[in-house]
Amino acid sequence: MALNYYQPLFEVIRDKERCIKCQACARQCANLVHSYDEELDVMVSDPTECVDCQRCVSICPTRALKITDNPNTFRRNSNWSMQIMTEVYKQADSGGVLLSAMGNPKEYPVYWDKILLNASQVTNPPIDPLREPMETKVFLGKKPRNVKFNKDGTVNTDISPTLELSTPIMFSAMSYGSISKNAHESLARAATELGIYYNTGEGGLHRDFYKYGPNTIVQVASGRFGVFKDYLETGAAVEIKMGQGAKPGIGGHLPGAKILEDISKTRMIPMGADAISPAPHHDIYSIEDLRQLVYSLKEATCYKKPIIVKIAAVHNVAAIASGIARSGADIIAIDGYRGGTGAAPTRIRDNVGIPIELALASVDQRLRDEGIRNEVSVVVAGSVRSSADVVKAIALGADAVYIGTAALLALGCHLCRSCQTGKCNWGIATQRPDLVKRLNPEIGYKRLVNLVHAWDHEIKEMMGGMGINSIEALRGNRLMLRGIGLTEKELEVLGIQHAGQ
Amino acid sequence: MKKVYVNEDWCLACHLCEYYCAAANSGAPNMIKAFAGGKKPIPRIKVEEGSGISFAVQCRHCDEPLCVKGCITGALSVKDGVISCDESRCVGCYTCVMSCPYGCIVISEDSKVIQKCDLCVKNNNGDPACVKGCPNKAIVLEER
Amino acid sequence: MTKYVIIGNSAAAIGAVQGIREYDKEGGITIITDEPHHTYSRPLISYWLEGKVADDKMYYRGEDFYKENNVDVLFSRRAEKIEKNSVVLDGGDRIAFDKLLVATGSKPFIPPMKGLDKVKNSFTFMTWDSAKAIKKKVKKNTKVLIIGAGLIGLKAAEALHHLNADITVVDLADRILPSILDVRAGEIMQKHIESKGTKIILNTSVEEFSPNSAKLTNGDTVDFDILITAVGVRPNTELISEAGGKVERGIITDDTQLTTLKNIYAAGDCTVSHDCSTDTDRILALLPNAFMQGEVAGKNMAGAEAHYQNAIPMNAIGFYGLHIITAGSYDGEEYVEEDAENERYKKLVFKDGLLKGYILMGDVKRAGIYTSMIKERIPLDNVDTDIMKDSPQMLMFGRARRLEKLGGIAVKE
Amino acid sequence: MLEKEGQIRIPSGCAISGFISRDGKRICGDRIVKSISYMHDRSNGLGGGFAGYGIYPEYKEQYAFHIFYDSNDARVETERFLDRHFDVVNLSRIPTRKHPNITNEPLIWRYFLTPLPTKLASSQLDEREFVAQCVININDRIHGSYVFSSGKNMGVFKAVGFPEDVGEFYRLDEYAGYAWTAHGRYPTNTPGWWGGAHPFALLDYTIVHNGEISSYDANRRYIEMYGYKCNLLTDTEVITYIFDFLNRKQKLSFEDIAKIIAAPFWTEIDSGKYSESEKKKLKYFRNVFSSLLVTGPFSIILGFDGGLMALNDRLKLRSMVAAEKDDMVYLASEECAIRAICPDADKVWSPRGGEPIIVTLNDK
Repeated sequence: MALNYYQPLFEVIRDKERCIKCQACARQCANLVHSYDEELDVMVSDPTECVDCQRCVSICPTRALKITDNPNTFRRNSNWSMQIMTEVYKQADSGGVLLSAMGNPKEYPVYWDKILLNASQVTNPPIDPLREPMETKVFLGKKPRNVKFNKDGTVNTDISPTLELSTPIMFSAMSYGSISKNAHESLARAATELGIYYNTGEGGLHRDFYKYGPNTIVQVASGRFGVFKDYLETGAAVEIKMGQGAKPGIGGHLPGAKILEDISKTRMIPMGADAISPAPHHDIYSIEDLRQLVYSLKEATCYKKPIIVKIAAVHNVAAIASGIARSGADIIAIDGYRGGTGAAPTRIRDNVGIPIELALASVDQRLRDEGIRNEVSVVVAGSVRSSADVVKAIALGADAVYIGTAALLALGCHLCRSCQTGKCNWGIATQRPDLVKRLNPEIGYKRLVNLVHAWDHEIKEMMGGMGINSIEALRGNRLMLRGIGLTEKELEVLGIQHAGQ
Repeated sequence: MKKVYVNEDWCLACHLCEYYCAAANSGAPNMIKAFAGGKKPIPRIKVEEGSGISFAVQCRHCDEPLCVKGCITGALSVKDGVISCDESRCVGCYTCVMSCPYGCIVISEDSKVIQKCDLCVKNNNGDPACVKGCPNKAIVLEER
Repeated sequence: MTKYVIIGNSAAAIGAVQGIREYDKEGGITIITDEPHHTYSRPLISYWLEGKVADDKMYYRGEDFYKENNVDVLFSRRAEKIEKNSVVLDGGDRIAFDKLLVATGSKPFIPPMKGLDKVKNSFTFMTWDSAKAIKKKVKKNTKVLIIGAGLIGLKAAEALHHLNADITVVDLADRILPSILDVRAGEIMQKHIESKGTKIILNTSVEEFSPNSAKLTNGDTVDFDILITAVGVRPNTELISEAGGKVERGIITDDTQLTTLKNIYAAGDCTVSHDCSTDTDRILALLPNAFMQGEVAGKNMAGAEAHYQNAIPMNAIGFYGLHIITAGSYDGEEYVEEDAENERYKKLVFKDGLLKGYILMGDVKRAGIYTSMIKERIPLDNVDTDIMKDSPQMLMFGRARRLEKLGGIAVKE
Repeated sequence: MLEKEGQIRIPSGCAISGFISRDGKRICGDRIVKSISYMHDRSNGLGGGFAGYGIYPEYKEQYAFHIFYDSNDARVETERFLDRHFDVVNLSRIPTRKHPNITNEPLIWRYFLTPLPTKLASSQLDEREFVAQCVININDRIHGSYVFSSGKNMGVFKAVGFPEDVGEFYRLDEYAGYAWTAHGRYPTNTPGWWGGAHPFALLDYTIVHNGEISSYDANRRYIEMYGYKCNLLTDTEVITYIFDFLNRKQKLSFEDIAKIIAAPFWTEIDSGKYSESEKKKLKYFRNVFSSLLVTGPFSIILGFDGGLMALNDRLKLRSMVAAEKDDMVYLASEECAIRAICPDADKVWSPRGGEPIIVTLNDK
């Protein structure tokens, strides 16, 4: 194109004093930003395709590289920001829907950051997690309404299928196809070592990973990819995906270019065919239909596995959750609007859905008001960024959280939000063999284990400070929370008091 | 004994092992200085690549080392399982180059002596620099 | 306790000491050597003569070697004969042994040449002492005539070149280094050596010597201050043949290095080896070969079981800065790359689906990978020959061999 | 103005004491007053109270309601409610003795009641649930009226003041019972309210409690799903409801309830000290009733019809001593409170965290 209406977003800065011309950057950039000019014996760069994934920066042995924002600016305008203008130019070029990846990056309020935790002073001792037992084990699943007794008077301990977690953290659904096999292996191995669960996402389960079945949640989504008897039987639980926080109300589309042999086998679709997940499940147009699928899956798995229903956090999420709690589902997963994705229309990602904090607070309260909180466990997702977010989520009423983006960060993701290009330089959101091999699961799984261990330690520290030595005593314990800088209405929705009260 | 092993499944062909090796054995205090002014110190590890495969090759520290057995001067010797070269005794005859089945004997820049991997026992690096520098655990130091 | 006796003090003898001590730390070891020196490296004499290697770097093993390995050495004593289980020394002393190794090496061969007895400064070039003798006589512009353009003669020429001697090499053959180079490689090397100022006269021998000149068969006369004869070597086999052991061109042993005599082993340049590249028996007068034979002999002498196999002729050597590595046999289908201008030459020889031999000149990097193919008889079917021809690299082998050799994982192909 | 219990959650430290005669001998109330008085410094004069069991043998078939009224209007409205739901067998002011340290007293009334059969039948509830609902109703709905005791053949006596003064005020020397518990309160940041004093009671369950539980809101939000209203926002209240829920409604034994409220740590459950079936049960409890785990420091004495139960938090972050002498069992925050009334106990020990002491009448 002779006219460039918009400019590269980033600038490559190379410190010539530090650069030793090892060419690692050139060898590692799938976007071909760097190259070596043999004739001139210099490293050169073309930032046009740079996505600021930081791979080159990370691998440079002399820290000679920096990627910065392109200082080139359009004339400043508080209404028409440079990004909005650029998007208009792009659409004028392509005539297409804008695509993005990972979670909503816009400056909406982050409620986690407006909630503060309590700690014990004087009247009640903090507990030192290094000296005293500190428990983070949780169970997910339906609880019986009443204790039943055997004929001999002993307690009947039979219970609905349950997931047992060593710590209230699970890895979110990310399909094989949207992420690489090595990323999946890392998640699966980490979940197994940690005593938690990872989630297949909607892409089926690769045969190599059946051995991780006891720590696997298998997902059934609207495309029904890779769903068959063995798949359902292998998982520890089955999740029906009704929606996703990053793109509520729309389906998914994995381009045929990514449907290579293994993925085609795993998804049970022809090689090279686009994998399209419809917006709705075409057998679920109502809550009654959902109940049918829940029970179909229970039948298919002989009532041995808990059924999870995952929904996106939307405006009437509390009422929807109430319906799901009465549908026979054992666990409700709610995904907030900051949840990640491998690809979503930008406008949907950035403008649809509600924050998980508010959704969680209203769902938990609604279920309690209706006396059905014990019918289901509540798992929340959609940008749980730290152990503090986990603690706040549990105190608001969640049984556990799903982490997706944080897990990917542990694997190297730098949130360049270009998953949809399939050229992930970190070997995560790609199927190109030379890129996939960049994620060695041996390293990946250990980093995930480290992350969750670290969070678990921190959760225990925070619990100990509150004088709580078992996570169940934190769940729904909103007295441990105070809002800061929140309006009356926000406090009311969150069910917490303001700091100082 | 711990040895260096490579796993070609994880080799990214980034060639960083070569640079870390060269720098560690260059005598320079850091990598920038090792390569300053266009210097190209020679690594004792070599990444081979072709048709989508890549892997690093360096001394296997064989139990029956043909290089040591064939050395005409006694410059090559085995200590605690590590084969190293006393460059002051090497005359650059290259008998070891002829003997090594892995091609892991490297000829010095001035062609006067040979150089080889000694698992970084001599250069104060502590651990083999290639292992430390490999970004993807394609090179590991392990007991097997 | 076993009594070990070793005749000889070079690579094979040292290999034997190390081999014995791997299994037997107790038994007494006696080395008998007719030289006065701590074990030194014979191939280094040219480097010593050139001045590249100082006295203290001549030694093949450190000065504590005998002590650390509990070895008695009888310096400057000749073993005269083997009788029953004893070695008889010059002067009649007898050294009894339970196990004996004969590692007597070889001696220079001096053909009958007319008038040679008139030449005062006539030398061979096999021992440190011979090198020392030459060094005393050589100054700048000393005229040196070397008879023989083989490995020893040219190594001597190179050393003397560094001492600024005026050198002429004469050989009866039509090319230099015929034992290791083919014609084309010989030409490149000859040109290289001549370019450094050394005169090489081929197809020629000495008709008659005067004290300081030689009349050649081509009619020329070459004046010289010193003469070095390096036309070949002969193995020292007499001790064995006289004791009734089988000797052909060299001492005959099995692959444990046992001679045909009970408890008597032999190793090194005095023995006949089996060349697996040609499947023939021949003398392989190479230091690595000598050491490894000695080591195998030593292990067997100490009661362990070891075999010496996969021997091939091979040479890594350089002349006047131009390096060559060669190995195996040159009988077969050839692949040749030549860049004479840059003094580069590569020849690979294939036969029966195997790599049989090679010549690398100039760029000798990673040659051992080719050597391993010859010695291990790796079928070319399992090798990417295009990659192999390009340069020696592990990439040419299949994944299984790579995993095994580099990854330490045994995998079936 | 400072907020009172029910408007704000007030943590408090405390002293507790209790004893029981396993043979059912009726013991004069002055003994418990003496016992608690020895822990004077554990209270700050902002609350004291007692529960006596077996004190109303002449009305043992009736529910004895003790009610605080802020005003006569509240009493009239409450009595109207009571008349609608119960046959009121007897009503009177609770006899008190003027005491210089006990001031601002509300109207304190006592009723002996039997549910009206017609009302009970139409409610489709069992009798105890019916009574409990009525109590919760009055406390939740009728402003200025607070039922602080509602069991049969037992009664709670409490006020703002030091416990020994409260005992005198209520003339406890005129009552005799087979079991007594007492509480001296040390609330922080409140003037204290009569209703907020301990014991807290529902039906025959009474709790005296020392501690401050960190699981409060988790427990509260759980138990409120089952029709309870935690109006006082106190630990004692929520613990009482938990006992009522698990014992009366879920029919679990007090031993099992201890395994829920002060559940063994997982490390202990998995340590191999339990049988497989016990392990299964412990796991079941920790799963199903996870929200009823009480964390943070507490020592409690639960009074119930025919017995006492003492329990510490599982880390034993609060003191609790037990003693035995003949048929008597004593429980108190400090040993001095036991020695004061039983100087020659056969056995004195300190129960371990989470290990319940349950004592029942021999004929029960």
